[in-house]
Amino acid sequence: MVANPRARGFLPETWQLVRSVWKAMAISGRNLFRKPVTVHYPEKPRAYPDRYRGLLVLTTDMETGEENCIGCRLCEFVCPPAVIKVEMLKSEKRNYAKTFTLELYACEFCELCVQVCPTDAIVMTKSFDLATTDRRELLLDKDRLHALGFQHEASWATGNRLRDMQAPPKKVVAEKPTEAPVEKAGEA
Amino acid sequence: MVTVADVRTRVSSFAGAQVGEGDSPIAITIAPTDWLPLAVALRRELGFGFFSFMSAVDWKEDGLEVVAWVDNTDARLSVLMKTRLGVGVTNCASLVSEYRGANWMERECFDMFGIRFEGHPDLRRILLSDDWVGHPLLKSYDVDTPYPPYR
Amino acid sequence: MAAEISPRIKTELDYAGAERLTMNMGPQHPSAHGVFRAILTLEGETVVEVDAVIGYLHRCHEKLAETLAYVQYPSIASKTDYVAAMTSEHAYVMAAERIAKIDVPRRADYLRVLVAELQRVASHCLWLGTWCMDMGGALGGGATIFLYCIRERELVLDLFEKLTGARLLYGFHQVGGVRYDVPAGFAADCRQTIDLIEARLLEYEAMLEDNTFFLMRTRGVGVISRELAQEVGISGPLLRASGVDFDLRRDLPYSVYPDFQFKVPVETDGDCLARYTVRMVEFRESISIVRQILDGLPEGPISSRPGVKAVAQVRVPKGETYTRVEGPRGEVGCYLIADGGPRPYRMKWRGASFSNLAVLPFIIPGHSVADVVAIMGSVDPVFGEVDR
Amino acid sequence: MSPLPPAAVGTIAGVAVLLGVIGLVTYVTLLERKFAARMQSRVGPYRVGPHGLLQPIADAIKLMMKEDIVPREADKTVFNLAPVIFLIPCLLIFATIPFAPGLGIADLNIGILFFLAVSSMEIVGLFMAGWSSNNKYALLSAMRAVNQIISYDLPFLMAALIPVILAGSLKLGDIAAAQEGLWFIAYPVLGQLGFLAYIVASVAAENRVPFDILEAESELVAGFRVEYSGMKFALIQLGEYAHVLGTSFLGALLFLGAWAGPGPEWLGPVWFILKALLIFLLITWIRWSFIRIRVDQILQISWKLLWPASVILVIATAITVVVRSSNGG
Repeated sequence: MVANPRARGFLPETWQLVRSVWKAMAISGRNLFRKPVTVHYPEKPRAYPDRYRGLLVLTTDMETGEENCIGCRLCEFVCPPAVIKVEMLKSEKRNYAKTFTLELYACEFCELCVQVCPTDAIVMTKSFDLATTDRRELLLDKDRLHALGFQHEASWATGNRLRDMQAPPKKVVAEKPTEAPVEKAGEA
Repeated sequence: MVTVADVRTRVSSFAGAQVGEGDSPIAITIAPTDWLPLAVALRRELGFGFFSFMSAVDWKEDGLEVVAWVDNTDARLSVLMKTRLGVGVTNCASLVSEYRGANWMERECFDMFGIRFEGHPDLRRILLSDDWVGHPLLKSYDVDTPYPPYR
Repeated sequence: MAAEISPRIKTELDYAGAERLTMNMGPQHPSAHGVFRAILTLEGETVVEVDAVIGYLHRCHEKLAETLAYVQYPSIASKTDYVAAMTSEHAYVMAAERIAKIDVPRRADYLRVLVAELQRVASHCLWLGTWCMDMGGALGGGATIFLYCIRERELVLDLFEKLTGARLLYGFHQVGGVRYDVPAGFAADCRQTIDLIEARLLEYEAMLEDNTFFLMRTRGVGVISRELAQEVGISGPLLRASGVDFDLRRDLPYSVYPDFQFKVPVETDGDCLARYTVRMVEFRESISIVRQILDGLPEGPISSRPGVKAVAQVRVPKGETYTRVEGPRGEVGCYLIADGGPRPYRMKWRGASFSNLAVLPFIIPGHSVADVVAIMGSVDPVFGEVDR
Repeated sequence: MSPLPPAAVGTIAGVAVLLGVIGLVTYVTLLERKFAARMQSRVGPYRVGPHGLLQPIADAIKLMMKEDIVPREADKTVFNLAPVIFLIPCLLIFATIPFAPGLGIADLNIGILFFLAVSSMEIVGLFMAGWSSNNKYALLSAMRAVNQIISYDLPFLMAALIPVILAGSLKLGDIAAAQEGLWFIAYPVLGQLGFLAYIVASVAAENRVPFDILEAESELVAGFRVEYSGMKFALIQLGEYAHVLGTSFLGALLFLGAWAGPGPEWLGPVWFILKALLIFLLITWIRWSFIRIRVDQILQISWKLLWPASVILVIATAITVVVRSSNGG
């Protein structure tokens, strides 16, 4: 395909020069009339796919208004850069998380914590502008995570859905209808 | 074409060389003294010209082990050369005279394990800064070092 | 550095004459492809000696691998070669599966090959773009081709974003299979994207192929001989451009590669132009493999082990293995020694760019500064893989 | 005679042209960025002002406000003087270009000679900048600059001579007038070849891609300008663009019949500026379509290809003019 003949001699070489000059400029010329692909970001936001992995938030159960997190610290152990720190608060019916800190500046967005969480408490959202002027703001604590949960739209991937998708052959769980009746994750 | 049998017969001539039974890599464990002669035999006589990688393993009390992987791309054969340096021994023969690719690999082994390779043109740290103390990949090098990760 | 310079070049350089100028190329240099410092000793414009300084991006992945479990490490493995994250994870996960003799369902293997080949297309797009940018200048024709290639690469990253949710580092592979299944409508988007890229390839070639300026800059520049190539252990497109017909996907097949037909391009002159030719053919071969996969994607589960539930979920019995994967830059290998616990005992990562870069001090002397940049671009090193 | 003494007319006209040129140069940078952006399927400056129209003004103000760093080891006087010496010839070349039959600062009868002589003076300022900033990259780029611009000014001279021979006068006004009926580019064979040689030589003389080894970012970071910042950098940038604009004005005048064009008489200067911008866009189009070639290859092209070709071209035009005039009478 590229075994172009070694153009030797004055005339074939200049002819090759002229032809290649014309072809290259024709391409960039033709591109002149194509629609530009860049989008003016702040005004027109980009369309995020369903499974987008953005900012991490803690979800609250819609009906009871209670937080989902039971402080089981599974996410703390599975997190490769160990950015999550949880303290469990034991109480009679179920446990709660006394404190839940997430160092967002070291998080790698690998979504292992979401996959491990038994109660879909921690979920990733479709928000992607995480820039702050001060590093300390990126040390998210529990109520900040809950507040963010209400602000941003959660992405499709929650713990149970991810585990079902990866479920081994034995119990082939019928794929739940994708539009679950009530979004368990906090809805904006 | 070189076959696995040729490799086995040639290697059996080295004293104290054990050859593993599998042949996807032909695992050859050899004494440190025959490290360079084995490489020479493999490359010149048996045509193992492709030098894939060289590294080391720290077996805690049993001392260090140097590992190298060479390939014969025409016969699609691979050899995993291993040699136990013995407890507390940290020097080994260098393969740079045979495989020029070993130059950087050996510098990395020195950087990470502290193995001094005799015959290496300029053995200095390649990945870490020159004033780094210690060799990180040794099991004795504890994980939380004085340099706290900046958080 | 006792670098043997071929006799022809040696005679030219040995004149006492002008004193030598040592110049620093990097680590903050527009064409350094990341953090790499070349201390060039110049006589006039020609380079006499190169001392490469690497290690600026060293995070000690091999020590990390001894502290992270089999479940956690794949998403860290993708950070070694961050331009082709899928192939790095594939190597690590396959090593653990081979020792523990875990079988992987066919659909998972097909998905792994699908993402690996899409990753090769995206990585070659980035290679062509940055190489032309190096040779052409940020305020010139190079930038035009760079932006065309980035425009195509973004399409492939959008596919990965639909599949996994992330654009660059995915954590897609897990021991025993993969974590994400193909969403609805993915196959249609995928076909549309690769058809568009194939059409755009013709445009790149029209701008470069028998373009006299391009040929002037690449023909006969940075020649790597067959023996030097094998001796230093360079692999992938570089090795095939120097005349060695060795492709891991075909010669030491892993995963489901035997199911697909694809051509392995081999050139003999080993210069920048040969490397360009090999990679352009690989572009098309990867696209044809993706098409073959989309036609024959089997149904069924995507993992033979339950989803990640706890850290110590995967335990690999005692044993060691070395798995090799054909990444866009060459052979990515993972030499794993397991001791039965949830964490590997020792993991040696063989980055393709580490050996590809090791050949530079042998081929650069005798070239001019402009050629050093062209050779660096054609070697296409990624420094996450070099420094690990 | 106008009421004002001739000196006053000269200065006012000079200041007017100077401001006009600086205004045009700033907006030409915007035109180039928009044109290049469209070619690379992106949008180009969009934020500052409606559709990015205020971008050049923002750039100018930014450069003025930027801190002006002089490297400690640099040779201070030469370092500070270099941008000025680089800028003067680039603006001086507009003196002899008549924008309309009478409208021009000084339509010397050796107009084109003055233009070419002054335009090759910029190399002095450039070399001073490269040498005095005590930086290896700048030094290398200054060395390259000297031999590239000198080796391309000769073919540039030859290419500019062709219309001169056809028109039979050095005066720019006469050359433009001589093209009344037939633009020199439309001249059967010699016109097209002459225009081609002119464009290639001018692209190389202003070290634009594919001959821009002067400030080859990937090798020499920013070439001789690497140590400059703030207002000095703006002066060098202004000088470079003014030089490109000057050459495209000259090209429009020599080959495209300066102000000839349909429409009433006073539309002449508008046609002239449009043609100049057309040539400028052609140079930009070339700039964004090719990759750069090596220094020794550039010199090879100049001495082995362009220089002999342009000399043969000039001889051929001379012969045709003599033959035409002898039998044409």
